[in-house]
Amino acid sequence: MEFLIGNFAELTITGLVLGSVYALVALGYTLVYGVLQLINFAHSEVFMWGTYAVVWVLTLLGASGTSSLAGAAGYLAIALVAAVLMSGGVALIVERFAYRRLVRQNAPKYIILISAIGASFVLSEIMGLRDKIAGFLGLQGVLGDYVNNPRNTSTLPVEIKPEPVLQIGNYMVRDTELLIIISALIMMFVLDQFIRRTSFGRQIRAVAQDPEAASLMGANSTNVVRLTFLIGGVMAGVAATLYMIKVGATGFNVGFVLGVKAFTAAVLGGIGNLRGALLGGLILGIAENYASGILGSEWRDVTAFVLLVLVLLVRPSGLLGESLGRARA
Amino acid sequence: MSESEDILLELEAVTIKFGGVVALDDVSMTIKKGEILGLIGPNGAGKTTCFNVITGVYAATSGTISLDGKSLAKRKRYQITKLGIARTFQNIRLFPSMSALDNVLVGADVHSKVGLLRALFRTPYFRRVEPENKRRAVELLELVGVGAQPDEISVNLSYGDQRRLEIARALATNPKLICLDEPAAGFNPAEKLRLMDLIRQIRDLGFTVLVVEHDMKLVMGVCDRIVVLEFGRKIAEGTPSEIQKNPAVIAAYLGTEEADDDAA
Amino acid sequence: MNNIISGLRARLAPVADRVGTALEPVGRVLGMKSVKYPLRTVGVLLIYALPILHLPLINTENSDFSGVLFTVGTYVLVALGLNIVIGYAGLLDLGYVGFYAVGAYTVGVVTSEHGQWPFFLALPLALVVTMASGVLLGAPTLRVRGDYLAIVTMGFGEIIRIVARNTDWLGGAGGINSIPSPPDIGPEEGLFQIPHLSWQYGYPTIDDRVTKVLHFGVLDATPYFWMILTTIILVICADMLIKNSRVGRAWEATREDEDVAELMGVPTFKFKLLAFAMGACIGGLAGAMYATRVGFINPPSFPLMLSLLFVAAVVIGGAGNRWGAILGAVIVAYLPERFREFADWRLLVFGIALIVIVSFRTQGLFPGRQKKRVAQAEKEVQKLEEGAEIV
Amino acid sequence: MTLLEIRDLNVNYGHIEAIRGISFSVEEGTITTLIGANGAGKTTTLKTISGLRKVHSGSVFFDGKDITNAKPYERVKMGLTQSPEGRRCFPGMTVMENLEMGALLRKDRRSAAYREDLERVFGLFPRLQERVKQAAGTMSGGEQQMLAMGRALMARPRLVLLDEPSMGLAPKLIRQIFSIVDEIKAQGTTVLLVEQNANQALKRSDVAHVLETGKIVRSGPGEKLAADPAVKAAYLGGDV
Repeated sequence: MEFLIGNFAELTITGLVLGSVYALVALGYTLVYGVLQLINFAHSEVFMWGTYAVVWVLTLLGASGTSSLAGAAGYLAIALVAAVLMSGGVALIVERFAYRRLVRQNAPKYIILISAIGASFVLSEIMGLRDKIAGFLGLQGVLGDYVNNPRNTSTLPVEIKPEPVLQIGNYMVRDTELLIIISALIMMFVLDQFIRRTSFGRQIRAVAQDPEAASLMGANSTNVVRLTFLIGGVMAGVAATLYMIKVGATGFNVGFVLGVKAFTAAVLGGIGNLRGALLGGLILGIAENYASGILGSEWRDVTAFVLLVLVLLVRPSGLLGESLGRARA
Repeated sequence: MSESEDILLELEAVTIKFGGVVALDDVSMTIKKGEILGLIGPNGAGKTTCFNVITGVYAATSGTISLDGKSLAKRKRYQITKLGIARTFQNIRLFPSMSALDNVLVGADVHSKVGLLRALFRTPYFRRVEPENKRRAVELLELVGVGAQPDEISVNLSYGDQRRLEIARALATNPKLICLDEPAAGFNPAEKLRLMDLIRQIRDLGFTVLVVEHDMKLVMGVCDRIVVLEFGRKIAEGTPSEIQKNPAVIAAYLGTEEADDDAA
Repeated sequence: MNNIISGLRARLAPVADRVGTALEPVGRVLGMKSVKYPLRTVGVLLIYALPILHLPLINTENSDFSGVLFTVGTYVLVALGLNIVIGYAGLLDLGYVGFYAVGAYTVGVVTSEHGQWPFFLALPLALVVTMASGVLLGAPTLRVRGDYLAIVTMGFGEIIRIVARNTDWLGGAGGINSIPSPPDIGPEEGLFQIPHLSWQYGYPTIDDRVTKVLHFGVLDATPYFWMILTTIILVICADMLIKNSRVGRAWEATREDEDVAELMGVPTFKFKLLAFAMGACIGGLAGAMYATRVGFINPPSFPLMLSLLFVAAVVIGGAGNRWGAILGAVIVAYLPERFREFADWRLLVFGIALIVIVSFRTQGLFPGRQKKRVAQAEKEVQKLEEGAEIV
Repeated sequence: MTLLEIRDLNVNYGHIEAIRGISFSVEEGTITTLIGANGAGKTTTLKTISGLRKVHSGSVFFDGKDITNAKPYERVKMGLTQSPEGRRCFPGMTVMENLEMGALLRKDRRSAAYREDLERVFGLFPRLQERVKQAAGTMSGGEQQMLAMGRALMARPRLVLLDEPSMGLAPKLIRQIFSIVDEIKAQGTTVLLVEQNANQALKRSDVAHVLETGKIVRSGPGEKLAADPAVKAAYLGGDV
């Protein structure tokens, strides 16, 4: 408890940083859920692939050593593009192979969930077996560093050194932390405007609210679903870049825990609601930090689940309710 | 025998609001024991809402509903069924992958106390109740005319058989009141005639029947009394011949001439 | 052993006859016709004999075959329990490993960590504790929507694991070791001994290996396999008795259309809770047996992955059909052991298999006859209604 | 000129034959009405025409082209829109957004023609103009009905399908809705109407068909059917 009070500012800020990443990943869950009422279990792997895109691009560009955030800005911008492309692409692949057929057939939800779980295994195992797969394809020599030790942690070739820029309470906020929080907020704002103002956004909302009526208006629901996965993937790509700036390392199995937390964040805020995802992510990030401050860090991972159960029991529709999709009792 | 002893179900000043919309507005009506009551009105008049509030799907915003003098308020839906109200559905809602017989058995199980242990140890109670329920279920299937294929899963039955199976399932709960929600929807004239016979037969077996239906021939032909709803309100009540002459009903169904003149 | 079988038969036959006459159609689906009894007995005997026959092709070369059979047995038991939850009652539980862990830990705590209870006394306690944990988890969460339930239960599985890791009373991260084997029954050298076979150039010869009956040693897993196989048979009997009763119908009705079931007088919440508790209890049973067999449990023994494997076993086998669930479990547990040389690729292949299986056989590999008919009907409906492209 | 032609249409729901061999056509510039009891197949017919249901056999022609297997959005593009039963407005969207959804496939969102259509809808339904920023879900049933119809007109359709526009509305509103239907026809849009309110609907239809268990049992000019004792009987159950 004393620890919590003594480090309140720090726990809050770092909680917000983590929460920003949760929020961006949560968007993917919320969007797909809003449109299809399905939990995209494979979304966490979409994020994981994004983190690898960041590592690979920086390796490819030959980045190395230690750098300040500003010094690495160019590299990071390219990495961001790569991560967005990678995550977006993987999300589209998931939609195509794990979802489309089953959604068309109107398969039971749990069947589609199983398919998504399968996709999640496939994506993480391909990453975890990439040396063997490369060997199988005879590309081991060419890809070399990119595929070695796939089951170990892969670190960013360039170490980004955070610099303190701003004092809040007794904590010096670092520039990386500020960047992450601000980027997440900007992305949220852009997405929110996109969904609200553009014709594509309107279509997504229309399909979420009433798919049959939407198709009477001429909405092509296959395209809408594809677009929804793509946007979720893009957001996961941004999240992956920010995550790598903060954490600097990734592994083939980082997706799972982060995915569960991001999903929790989405439910917490009200799944199907974009602003809810942001709110839920930030709350979860902070709550985890406080809980580990009070109870010890070994209890950190329980926080998400306990919070999830409590929220579902007290307020099943989440904090902000469901607004992208239909309101349900 | 006093009037009140004849009354099976009583709605008193029932109002239902959804959000700001009033779906039922101060509706009072009674159903007498052993009668066939028709509930009619244009689409959107509140028939289905009325039906749902009687069967416990919705709770009334205000007003009371009582069956045999017992209030239905605050009872769970399965308790209302146990109390003696059963229903069918406008869009057939059978348990699709269960056999016809099992569908009816689910209804018959209402009054059975078989739980885990009785099932596990096949107690004398179990051995008495389960075959008895099954026997009744088979009888009911025969009554409604689906007796020929008790093992067929219900989605594979023909449309008419599915509708009739729903009636058997509802009857299996041994209700005091059976509510039929548009039982003739999608039926051809011959099937309608058979359905009218069936409804009368059900009444003759001692059940009280509430029918919501659009087909006027059926309603006028089979009902003892009719209640007409329009726009959430009760606008008429009486015997079929009274209803047919009632100007308010004619207006609701065919639109008044003067109304047209207004518009023109 | 013959006694057990014939005893079981004696017990089952009148029940089966009654079920058969009372619910003849259902009996037919189960294939419980009396003519099939001799065949079935032979089949069951064969399964009992598997660990001593060491049949070529089936035998696992790189790992102890009876140990593998025991593992397969635990999966089958778990699948039977989970089939009640997912298949009968339609509740997607992604945290089933939690109950498995509760069963194992209960046995660990009372037989080793904090007591010296004999296993057969610890077992009923484990059942009670897991059943209670099922009710405890189910009571608040069964009211949430179906897909949320999946995530909440998944959370439960993780909470159990993390709590075990962080609680010293439960052995903390180190876990609980020296969990005793079940006490031997009969004399030191076993009630009697059964020799094993080995196969040379396709001919069976009697081996010098022997299995002591009802003697639970560390090396020979065969008695454990017999224990779990007997349990499985008992659970299957119970499953049949319950399924063909009001309880089974109530579960099915709830799964098919919860609102209508409620309107037909089924107290759906009560029955869902019952399914949850029963499933938990069987999962706990499997966990307890696992604990006494391996003698050592720790939090990483119960990863979330195991939950997903369990669910996959039930779903790819064909949820709702107990034989399908059993076959699914056998596939999921046995194939990786049989083809150890591909162990690295296991999860990848498994993931691909999941996608392919559910995409092309939404009913699982071995759906029940009823389900097959439903699938057929659905397919026709699909064909007629397709083209609308409604999401 | 024949705008829509249905030839020997059969539609099944699983084992249920919802439509059994229906044929009829809709002439350009007219109001055609389908009446019949619930379950007779009216809504299914409309859904089949707009592509939400697949046909079992038979064909649908629009403007001379076979659209039997066309996707719903392809039909919208050709000028065939629907105001569905139960209104089905997007509850979380504003009135303006709902109208914009109606014009989803139009590329001329900034043109004068688009503004003209918007003006036309607001002219028909002045109430909508007052509430452009209100969320559709919070409006009354009558307003939602107007929105659903206005939305269907925003695609500038050649044929608009109206499914039970008077359902659940007060008599005064019903009259208003029907006079708007006249207005829509007068402005040159062909109307295919499904109604329970038989008298009002028949009065203004050039051609009407009576459906019973998936078949057309009577056809003729609206006025004539309205006077037909059998039709009257079907709605009040007198002796036939």
